[in-house]
Amino acid sequence: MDREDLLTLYRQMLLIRRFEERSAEMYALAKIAGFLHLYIGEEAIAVGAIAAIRADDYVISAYRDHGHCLAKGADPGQVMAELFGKATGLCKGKGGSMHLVDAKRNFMGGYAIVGGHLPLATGLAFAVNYQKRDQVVLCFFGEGALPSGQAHEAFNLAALWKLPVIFICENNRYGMGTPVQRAVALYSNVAATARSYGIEAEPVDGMDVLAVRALMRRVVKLVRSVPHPYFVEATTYRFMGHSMADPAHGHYRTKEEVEEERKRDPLVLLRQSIMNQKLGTEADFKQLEREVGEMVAAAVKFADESPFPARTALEEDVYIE
Amino acid sequence: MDREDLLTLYRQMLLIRRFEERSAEMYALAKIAGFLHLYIGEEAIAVGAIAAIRADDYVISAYRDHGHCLAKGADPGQVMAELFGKATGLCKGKGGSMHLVDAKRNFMGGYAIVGGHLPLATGLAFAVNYQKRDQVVLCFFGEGALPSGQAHEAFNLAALWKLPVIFICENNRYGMGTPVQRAVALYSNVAATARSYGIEAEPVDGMDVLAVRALMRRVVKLVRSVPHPYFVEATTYRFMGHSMADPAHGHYRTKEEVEEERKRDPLVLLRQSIMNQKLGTEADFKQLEREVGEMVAAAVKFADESPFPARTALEEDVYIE
Amino acid sequence: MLISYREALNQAMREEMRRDDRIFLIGEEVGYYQGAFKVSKGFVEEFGSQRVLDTPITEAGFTGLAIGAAMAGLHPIVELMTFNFGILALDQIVNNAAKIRYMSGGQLSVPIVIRGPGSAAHQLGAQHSQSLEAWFCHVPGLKVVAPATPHDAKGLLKSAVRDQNPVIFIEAQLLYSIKGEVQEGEYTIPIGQAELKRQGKDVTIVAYSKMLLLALEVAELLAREGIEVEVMDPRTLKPFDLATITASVKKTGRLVIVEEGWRFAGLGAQIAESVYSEAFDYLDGPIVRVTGADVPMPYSRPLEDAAIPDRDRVLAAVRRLVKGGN
Amino acid sequence: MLISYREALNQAMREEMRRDDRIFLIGEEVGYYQGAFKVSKGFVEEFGSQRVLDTPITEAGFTGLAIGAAMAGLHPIVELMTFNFGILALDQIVNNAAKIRYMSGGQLSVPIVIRGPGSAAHQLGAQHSQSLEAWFCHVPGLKVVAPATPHDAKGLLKSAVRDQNPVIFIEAQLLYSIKGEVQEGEYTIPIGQAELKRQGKDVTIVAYSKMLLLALEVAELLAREGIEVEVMDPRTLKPFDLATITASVKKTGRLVIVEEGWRFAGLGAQIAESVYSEAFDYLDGPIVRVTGADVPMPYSRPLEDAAIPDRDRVLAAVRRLVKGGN
Ligand SMILES: Cc1ncc(C[n+]2csc(CCOP(=O)(O)OP(=O)(O)O)c2C)c(N)n1
Ligand SMILES: Cc1ncc(C[n+]2csc(CCOP(=O)(O)OP(=O)(O)O)c2C)c(N)n1
Ligand SMILES: [Mg+2]
Ligand SMILES: [Mg+2]
Repeated sequence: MDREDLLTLYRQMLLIRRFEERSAEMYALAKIAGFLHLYIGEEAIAVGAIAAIRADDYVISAYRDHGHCLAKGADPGQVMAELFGKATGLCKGKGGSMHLVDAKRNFMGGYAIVGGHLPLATGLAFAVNYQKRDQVVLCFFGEGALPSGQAHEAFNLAALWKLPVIFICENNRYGMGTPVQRAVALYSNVAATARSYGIEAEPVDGMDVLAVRALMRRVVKLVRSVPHPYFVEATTYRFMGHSMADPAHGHYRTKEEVEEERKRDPLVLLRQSIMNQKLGTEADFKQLEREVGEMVAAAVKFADESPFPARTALEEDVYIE
Repeated sequence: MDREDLLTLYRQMLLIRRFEERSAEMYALAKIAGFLHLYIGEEAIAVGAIAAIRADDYVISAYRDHGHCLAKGADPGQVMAELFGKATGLCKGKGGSMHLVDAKRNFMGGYAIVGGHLPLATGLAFAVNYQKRDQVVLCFFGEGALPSGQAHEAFNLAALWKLPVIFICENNRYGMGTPVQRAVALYSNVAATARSYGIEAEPVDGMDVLAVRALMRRVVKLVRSVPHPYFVEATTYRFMGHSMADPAHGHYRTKEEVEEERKRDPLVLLRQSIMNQKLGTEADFKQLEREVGEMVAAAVKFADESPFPARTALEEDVYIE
Repeated sequence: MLISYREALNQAMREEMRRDDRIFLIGEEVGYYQGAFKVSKGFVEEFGSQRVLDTPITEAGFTGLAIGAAMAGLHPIVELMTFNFGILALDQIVNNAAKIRYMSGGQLSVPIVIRGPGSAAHQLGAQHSQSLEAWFCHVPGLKVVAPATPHDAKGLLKSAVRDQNPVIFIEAQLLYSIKGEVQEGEYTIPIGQAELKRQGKDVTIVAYSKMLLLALEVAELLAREGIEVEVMDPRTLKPFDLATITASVKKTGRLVIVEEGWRFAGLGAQIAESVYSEAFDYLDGPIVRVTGADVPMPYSRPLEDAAIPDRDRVLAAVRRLVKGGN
Repeated sequence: MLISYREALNQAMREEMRRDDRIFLIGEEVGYYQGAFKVSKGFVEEFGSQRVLDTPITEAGFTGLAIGAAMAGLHPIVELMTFNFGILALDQIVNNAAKIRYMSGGQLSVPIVIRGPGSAAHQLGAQHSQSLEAWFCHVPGLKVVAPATPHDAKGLLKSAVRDQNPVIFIEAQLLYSIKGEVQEGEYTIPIGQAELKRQGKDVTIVAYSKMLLLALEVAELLAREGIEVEVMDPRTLKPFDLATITASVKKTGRLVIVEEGWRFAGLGAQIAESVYSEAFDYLDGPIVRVTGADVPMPYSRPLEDAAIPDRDRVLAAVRRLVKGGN
């Protein structure tokens, strides 16, 4: 492992972390509204997986999408402006937190109907095969989507037609307040779901960015060379509440549980590993903090100073002429 | 095996067979209209399975439902009158072939949206558990419903909540003109679908009424004593076209294939077995033919002579007061 | 008794569930989480997890399950976390709940309440901000209720639960915390009855769900200008109490309909068409509709504000109508 | 060229697929079976199974797949075996196809045609006999087309396929075998234009899809009584060509709208409301709607006949309106 490589991964995770922490503050200041679902704790999955693909590969996600969007290279200023509902946002303020899209980077969107974007992902992959191209599609979703019918219809189509889509189940053990044991009948063997469609499935420690990237590099290579679907179960934990309205612990999970899980913070794990290998110093991390801090501050400033969309924007973009 | 028992099973299958043959004739005469999906070739499943349950157990089916409805004990005259759209029909002529219901026999209906009745079946089973009763629910559906999202949502709920529902997949290898290989990704292992929910699954020869009944007796006993779902894959073949508009062979399957499969006609198989065991004679079967023939003739006569619903029936039964 | 809309719903369900143990509540997060919007607070404690069921994210599945349970004699209350997700259960609602009684020639019935918030809250974006009542109202076999006040919410929910037919019961996130006077003790409000919410003689406004509050606010403001607005709340959208609404229009000669949903083919079109057809000769001029804009709901606050009827737009519409020169 | 409606659709798709290989056809039985109603006859032979795709019974799945493919630059034509099954794909159609362009601030687009038969055929029963155009018309971001003649079907389907927006294209089982003159060679008909189908001065009938044929039949009969009916076919239901319809009503002063779907909150309500609001002072009396009965479709023939507008009911409605005394 080389130093630059590891620090780059760390920096990407740090950007997502600090970006979201600032988003939460901006939410408290009512600069951001609606639903805001933070990805804090799960950064290693987006960063590790997206580090394994090409710029022209497709990524699609659910509503907890800031991490995937930033990891795919979106400009933090435009993302923050979108959260602020500003005209300079990625989607001109029309999408919001749950519907980030960065089409020129093939980040095909965040979607807010649980399970609903899995068929879209198969469609992106279908288009790749149809056009005889060699992109792959990464489709991120929570374990809460596993029981949904749309997910299953997508799995079957992907398997039947050998579509190059990698389904990445971010299993953070809860869908809102519902633990996976009360939602998924065979929760102890999520891979069985994929395998019942003849889709190969593998688990990975979603807190270990290197493990995620290593697995994904292998999987992406397989899928790119001979198109077919793949299923990855990345086990993880969301450190925050489901959305800003939900406390980090309470009804459905204890403070102790959250604290225990926080010990496996993906940023801390990578940092320790870098330090242990003597590939980075306190000073390096300070420097990264400073850089990322500035980026995020600049993003907030950009968002804050940007204008709201004009009233005339309301009727625009409904149809193309 | 005793003689009476076997002849009764035969007689039930024969009733369905002759009833449907006459229905087809009545369709040709335009006494029956709309979609008419014949069960011919698959009789052993309904008869074998329903022979294994109590009168107060629930049965629910898809649109190919004449067999299940008759096997559950519905009056052939009322069923035929329903197909004729007469006021004396099971559903006063409002349901038709695809929507037979005989509530007093707990035949809870035929449904025409593929996959749509599987959630209903879980609901019947839920009610059984809720009321601390010990009925079981038999839910019949074609293999074409396996990919549908609603089926999967039902499987998961049934497994999660340990509902006493037995899913009976009538795998006749085609959904309209689509062979199962082109519809179900892991068609060679349909049981894997159920097992991915932790639901036990077993295959059975759906042409062998005794095998079906034997398996079902075992399964029903299990499910009745400790409520939980079960999955049975009954392999079978539809001897006729998908509906009256579809020829028995053509685009999607050859004449030879149909002829080959017809050799395993469930009625012929049972008859041979009875004869081989010397438990019945030519005369017995002639007698059964006569009796059943008369029943069906009476059903047709009843249907034909019954009045159509009055115009005032149109607005009735939309709401209960 | 001054309580919130949320509390009114809670009381209605609680009283009914105490009365009849065939009633159960099912939906996402209704149990241990107490409902995404805390409507079922205390339920799992009181009624247990056999009668208050948290489901996986399977709207078609659990709605269908509830319909099946209703066919077998139970009385389910399905909570849709929001009606946006109800789109996934439409096949069950339309093809099964609404039709089973008819298709079976009256043998089966489906006594079920399907409830949850409709319409937009604040900046939830396009997939989470829809008013779909027009769709449900189109379907024979369903009843559709959309109360605006805690009092109506309680009385109508109790009636809905006792009804033997499938009832779609549409609430609103932005109403949950609003308080109002609720009658003490046991009461129900019949499904199918509109209510006069404010008397007036110059113009009638028909508005339901949270748009009612807007209508009342506007009426108050216009009273200061000497315009007396009569505010009618249909409360039940299907079956629609046309007689009561028409009587008001015959008196005032003018009608403004306020609805949050999309304009084209919205419920207001039907209300207008019905009133035109019953009271054509009494109308001084065309009926005016103030509706949501025909766009997917934008996230950005100023755009969202522009997409939803507000005080100024309703004020302007009423003034224009009353002062003529439409 | 005298061809059937089915053949017109077949030609339109075939010509477009020859022109542009980004176009593909996907749906249940569209390939080897040639379509449940044989609309795609010869397609798999000509275009191969890469462009003509038979799907499993997964309306949400394959419609969503097609939407995803459209986002990536392809132009799918989704055949719904019937629009009844489209209910299962509504989440994809409404939350994705219709909104993705808007939510992305114009970055993405979804050029897709979703087509298949709507409305009742003969005695298919409640779950297979529905007219859901009012639902689709309610949704911003969708266009909705419902041609009645082979000529319109061909020209409009070609336009739909070339449109960059999602288009819902509603056919009818009972139209497929009906023949009509179709222009030779390449032509398209713009989406959004109503057409005068028969000139008259006494009363306007607006009717679309198979109800247009009923309207023309009635117009013919009434001509013998000296009543001159003007028949207008909107052809596109969204965006609705109100100007053309209104011009006709201003001329005749009377309007009858014929629609097969359920009455309450049906599309006719919106058409009526729009016309009232544009032409109030030109109307001699209330607009009359002849609609499907507000019941799930019964199977029995006489009941089904009673549930769907027929010649006698349209005749009676027009006569009553023209002779006054409504
Ligand atoms: C179809 C649908 N039903 C319900 C919801 C409400 N909802 C939003 S997020 C969520 C939980 C999803 O959990 P999971 O998929 O595990 O993702 P996570 O939030 O854990 O990342 C629910 C129920 C929704 N958005 N869509
Ligand atoms: C949701 C839905 N999509 C499509 C159809 C049209 N359709 C009716 S039957 C059928 C094939 C079903 O095959 P299968 O489930 O195997 O049952 P079988 O006819 O073989 O008994 C199809 C596609 C439907 N009724 N419902
Ligand atoms: Mg989760
Ligand atoms: Mg089959």
